[in-house]
Amino acid sequence: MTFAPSEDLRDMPDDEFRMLVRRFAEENYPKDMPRHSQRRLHWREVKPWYLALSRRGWLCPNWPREHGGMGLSAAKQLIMIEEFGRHGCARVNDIGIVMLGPLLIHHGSEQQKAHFLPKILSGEHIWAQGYSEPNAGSDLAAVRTEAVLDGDEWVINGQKTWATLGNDANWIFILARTDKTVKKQAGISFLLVPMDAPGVTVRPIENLELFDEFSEIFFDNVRIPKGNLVGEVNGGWTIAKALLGHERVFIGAPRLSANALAQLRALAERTGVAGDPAFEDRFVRLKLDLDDLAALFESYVEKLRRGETIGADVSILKIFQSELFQRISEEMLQVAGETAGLREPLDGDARLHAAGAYLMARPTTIFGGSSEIMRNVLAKAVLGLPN
Amino acid sequence: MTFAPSEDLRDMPDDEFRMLVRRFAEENYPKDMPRHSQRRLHWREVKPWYLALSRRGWLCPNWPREHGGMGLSAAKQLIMIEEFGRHGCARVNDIGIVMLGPLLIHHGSEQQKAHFLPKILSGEHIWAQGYSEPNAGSDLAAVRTEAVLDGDEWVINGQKTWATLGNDANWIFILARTDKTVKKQAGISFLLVPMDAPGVTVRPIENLELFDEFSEIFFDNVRIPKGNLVGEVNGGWTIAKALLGHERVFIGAPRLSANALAQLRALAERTGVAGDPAFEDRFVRLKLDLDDLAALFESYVEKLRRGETIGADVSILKIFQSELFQRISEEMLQVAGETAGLREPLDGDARLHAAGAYLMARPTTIFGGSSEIMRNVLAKAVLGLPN
Amino acid sequence: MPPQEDDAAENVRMIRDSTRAVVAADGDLSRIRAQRFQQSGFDPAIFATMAEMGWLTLRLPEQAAGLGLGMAEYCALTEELGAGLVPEPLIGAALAHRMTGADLAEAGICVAAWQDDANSLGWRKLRIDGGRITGTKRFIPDATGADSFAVATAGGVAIVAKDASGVRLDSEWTQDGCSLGTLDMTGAAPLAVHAADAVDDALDEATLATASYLFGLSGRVFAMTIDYLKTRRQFGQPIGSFQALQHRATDVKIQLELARASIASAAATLDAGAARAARSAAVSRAKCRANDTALLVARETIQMHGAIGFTDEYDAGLFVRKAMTLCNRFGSSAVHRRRFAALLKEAA
Amino acid sequence: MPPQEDDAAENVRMIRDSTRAVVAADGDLSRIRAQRFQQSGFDPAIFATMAEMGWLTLRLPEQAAGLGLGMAEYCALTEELGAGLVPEPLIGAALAHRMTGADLAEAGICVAAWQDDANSLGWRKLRIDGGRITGTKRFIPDATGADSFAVATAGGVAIVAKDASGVRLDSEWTQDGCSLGTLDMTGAAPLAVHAADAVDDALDEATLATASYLFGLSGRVFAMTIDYLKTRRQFGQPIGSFQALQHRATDVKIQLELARASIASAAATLDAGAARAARSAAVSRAKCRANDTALLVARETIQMHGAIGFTDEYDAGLFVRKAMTLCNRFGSSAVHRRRFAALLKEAA
Repeated sequence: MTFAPSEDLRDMPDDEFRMLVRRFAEENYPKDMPRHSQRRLHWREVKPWYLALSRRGWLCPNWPREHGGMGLSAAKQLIMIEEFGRHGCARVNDIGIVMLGPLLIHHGSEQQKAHFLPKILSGEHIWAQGYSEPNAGSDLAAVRTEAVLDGDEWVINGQKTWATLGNDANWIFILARTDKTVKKQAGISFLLVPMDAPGVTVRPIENLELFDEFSEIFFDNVRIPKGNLVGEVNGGWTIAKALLGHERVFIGAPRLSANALAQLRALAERTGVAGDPAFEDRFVRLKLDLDDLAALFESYVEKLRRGETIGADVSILKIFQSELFQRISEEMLQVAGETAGLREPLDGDARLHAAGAYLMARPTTIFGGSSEIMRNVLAKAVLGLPN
Repeated sequence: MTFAPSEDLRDMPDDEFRMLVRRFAEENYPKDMPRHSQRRLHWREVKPWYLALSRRGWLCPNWPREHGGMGLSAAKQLIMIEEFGRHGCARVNDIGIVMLGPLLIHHGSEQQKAHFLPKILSGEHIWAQGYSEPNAGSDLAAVRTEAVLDGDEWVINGQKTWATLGNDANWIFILARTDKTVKKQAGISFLLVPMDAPGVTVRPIENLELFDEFSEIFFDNVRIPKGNLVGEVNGGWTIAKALLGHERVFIGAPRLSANALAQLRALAERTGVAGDPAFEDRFVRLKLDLDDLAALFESYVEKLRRGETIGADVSILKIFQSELFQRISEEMLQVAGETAGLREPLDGDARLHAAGAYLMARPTTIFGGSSEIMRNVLAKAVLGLPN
Repeated sequence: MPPQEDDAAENVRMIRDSTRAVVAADGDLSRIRAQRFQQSGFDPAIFATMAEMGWLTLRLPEQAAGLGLGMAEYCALTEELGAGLVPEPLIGAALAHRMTGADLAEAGICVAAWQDDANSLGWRKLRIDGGRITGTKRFIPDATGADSFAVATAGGVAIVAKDASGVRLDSEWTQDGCSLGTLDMTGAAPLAVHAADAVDDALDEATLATASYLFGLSGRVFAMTIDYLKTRRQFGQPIGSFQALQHRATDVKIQLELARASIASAAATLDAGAARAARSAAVSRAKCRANDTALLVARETIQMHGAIGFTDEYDAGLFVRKAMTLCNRFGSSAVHRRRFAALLKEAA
Repeated sequence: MPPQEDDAAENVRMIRDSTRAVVAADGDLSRIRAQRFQQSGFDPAIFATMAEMGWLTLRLPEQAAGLGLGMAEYCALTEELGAGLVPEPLIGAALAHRMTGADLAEAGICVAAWQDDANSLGWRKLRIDGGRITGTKRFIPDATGADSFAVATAGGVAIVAKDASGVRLDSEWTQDGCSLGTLDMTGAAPLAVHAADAVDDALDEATLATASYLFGLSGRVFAMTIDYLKTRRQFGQPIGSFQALQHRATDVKIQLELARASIASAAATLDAGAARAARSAAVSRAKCRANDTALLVARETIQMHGAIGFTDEYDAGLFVRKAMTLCNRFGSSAVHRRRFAALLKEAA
């Protein structure tokens, strides 16, 4: 497997870049892969697109060029997201790209960078995230999975859950407790675990879309080399918490809601509800919400363009986007009438799938920081309300 | 001043009773008094109606007959409320009738009953309620007004606030701290204070309706006889907290919302918004809410009729009624268009007064137990959620 | 308490007790889970038990071999079935009997096929020409498991056997693991034809029974959610101690109590024999409340459970999927608000 | 950063600073309170200061003796005035100038009289016949304090003196202590008549400026509420530590940030000279958000303050009353949703 370093596109004008990306998607997105899929695809399905991106050197727009990324500005990264979304390209298994890569680049040893980054770029390593546990959901620092140093090896015991596409991954990074005597945030380390190590078991979990999106991962006396620790011993919490600013912007992008609103319109036309004045008034409200969300989103992107730092208030985007997406999907259920509960899309048209949209919208307010946790944070960090 | 004991109406069929009440209102409600007034009336304005009720012996439908009341069932009391509301009769200064009378009947000494009850019936004593203080709002047990026994007298120092129509009253009952060494609920006593006692000062407070509905009342070394204590020393909290079940039902009666919805309809007709399908859809939603509230209210009245006890869940009525009233009044602001902010009713017609309704609806979610406090109580007492 | 009230309350208690025959008392849902997406989506043996208990004809008068029960009893029954997510097509079968007023035992499992279009309560499009029917009925719940259909037409309610000539049935799975059928008839000859006089009343009753089923499932899954709030710990305390969740749980409770009152008052309105417009208005009102409450409960159930609420293996999801499937059956809230508004206007 | 952007940001900063001339820096509202329900409801001396600063003609080009400022600057100005609840009729007077494109100094205090009916943005009903006007203009803010009116008619914008023959002005108090006038004209002779070409644009701009005024007052009273939540104690802790209030305060904050972005993007759309439909759609969108946000803030302000929030002597109420008065000025949310929907359809 080889991959090409990307041409340097950092100085290309945005409009030109957009056209380039659009053409690339049209020409290189595999013709036999699903477009506009409502569910995530598995590695076996999405691999050809991953490799096409890899060959062009476009897999990691967010990484610096010296590590094999494109080194793009947030604005250009957004253009790629938009254009791939426009073409309906499937999302690849991107945890290594979005989460682990940047983390290793900041906190990994030279050896770790040299070993792991190229294998992400080539598709040899597909990563899962091992943060959540059955009793550490919103309270992430409550991890119980334990790692004990035994000679030159860490011995890991415990359980992780909600690993997205965990059954596709061959590596997982985890937070593990390495000191039980200090306060909970201070005794956590960040470890890299090959999933073919003896003692690792994966159990896929079906979600409400009847899709095995998540997995539970069990660790039973799993031994890994001492060198698979990233950063300092007991320094894992700080590493894991540092999210890059622009990722916190992108997670609030209006794309999901915009797609859903287009689907709502299509569904209303299909079921004859379009034109009903009460529906149209509700539709306009949703459209106004979407446009104002887009305006707010643009104001953050503008800040990124100007190189300003993004504050905690950025989570407003994610809260509002995810809840708007849900409201639109709930209106879709209404509009669908008797067809609301159908398991498959109407007329086989993926846009006409009220139940699918309804279910797909549910986890957006739960994962990546639940709306409740985000409101807690906003209340304290932005409004300065007391504990 | 004399007053007649009422004829015994307890066994009269409800329909017949309703007609009797209706005729009484039509014939006896003073012709020169305002009907359907949005604001409370002062004693000087409402006195003729108070006395008319008193003369007929109909002032205190909730009191037992032996104390000069009508001894009516909750159902019949509701009929009186409904019929007086239908005619637009003003609400009288009723704190003595609704609050103090029943409290004295349960907890007062024979002497207190004999002295105070007749004076309420005759209109000689107009009562104010002295519970709230500037730092004891929702947290009512945090009272700081102090009463110290000095010989045969209580000496009172402190401040009460939000006394409804306090500037009309010549007596006030208060909660005062009589023991600072115990936990806050356990050191409170219930006292009766004449407002013409030296050291009592009343300061009216204008509300947002620009009406002096509330008063602050200051106590500066006010001396009252020892016998003005109701119940036990330090037993005031229990007395004050015991609200009669059926009053907790009545406070959630759909009347305010029903009136407001009729006003919304009239206003929509007047401003030409009626018939707009988006408005009509919102109107139907409000109407459905009102009808379901009425159904729920009826189910509680039915329980009262059957003599069942009413649980903590009854506060659902008050929460939903007050919030529905507010939603209706907010729709009135919308419908009023450019006239929304007018200080006086449109065309001099009290029904066409969006701003008036909007303001009038505000305190309903604050006084008598705020919606927040009531939700706390429901969560714990009814849903059993933990502290 | 007048004696009739006593009787009604006693009947309601008895019918609730009787559902123990088909609803696991301990709330176990393993049968329900296993049944999903299998064959017809329901168990004919359990349906047969329901038939034996007389539930299919519970709304027919005793002289017509029915149980002669009121809507209060029928709603109590479906509330219990909803709490247990019982998938067998009781409402569809009882509707078939109520529309025809007949004992349909010879037609096997017979369910109603009344609906002409989505987002409409209309049922009068088809006609019977020369004793034969041509046309389509849509959105027939559990059609694959039925032997025959009570087809509502402008010319009467026709009993059409599934295996009759000129009959074609298509079916799609619904989110709850049951199915919706489309019945195409081309010159199909009915087994029998009954007068259509009772169809409107029967549809109102089925609508209200469905509202009560939704209320039953909403109440049950809300109770599960409250239990979860009491036991699940985060940040060192049960999540049910967080005030924001307490207030939202209270908002759900308020809607549930409104739904309970709305359904009970609609049942009472029907049982009191009020005028047609008043009956339909009460039914529309109750269906709106039950729909909206079920969807509110569904949303909060998933959100309050967090990640586990979005897994299929956790039982709460079964309720969510049933709510999604039933919320628009016999009319969405939009459809019923429209009907309620029209009746309101008529009355004014 | 391109130099134009720099200039705009600098202009915005300067205009915000300049409002210190009429807005107390410490948030003191005693003048505002004292002004209410007095004479015209505003202070002519302060209005004169505003005129001297050139604000009345800030939207006119420099060659027409205006300041030539963009909507970004105008919105920054009204946002500050809103935060200070400044009652002087800047928007009405600036609208008069913008509609006519003229220096109206000789007409004294001249405010726009454009509106024909409630719940409509229509302004073309009146005509000028033989140089005279007969008819009525309604809902004219602060009319009692004006010397003349810029009357929008199908035949041009006429400057009509209040004391001219055939002119009659009636006025009513509004909740904020200002007034709304009704102007009846019977063969009134205007002082001058200007072309009406700019009226539609001018109205969009005044609408957006009003949205920004509402946003300014919403932000200010929300800050007061947050302060109150931090200091007011109940049950032994600051009420702002209660999670239910924290989450609701966050919901208000979300709407405020949406309003900020909506208004800024509408101002940018106007300043960029986008097509008419895009401009009007952006303005309608911003006005809807500002209206709804102001009313949300008003509701939560009173509720979170509790009893004291319902007293007139506490300053929060001044903001609530202003929100009630302005939320439908230049169109309620319902009016603007309708316009937005129509423009959306046009664009499709």
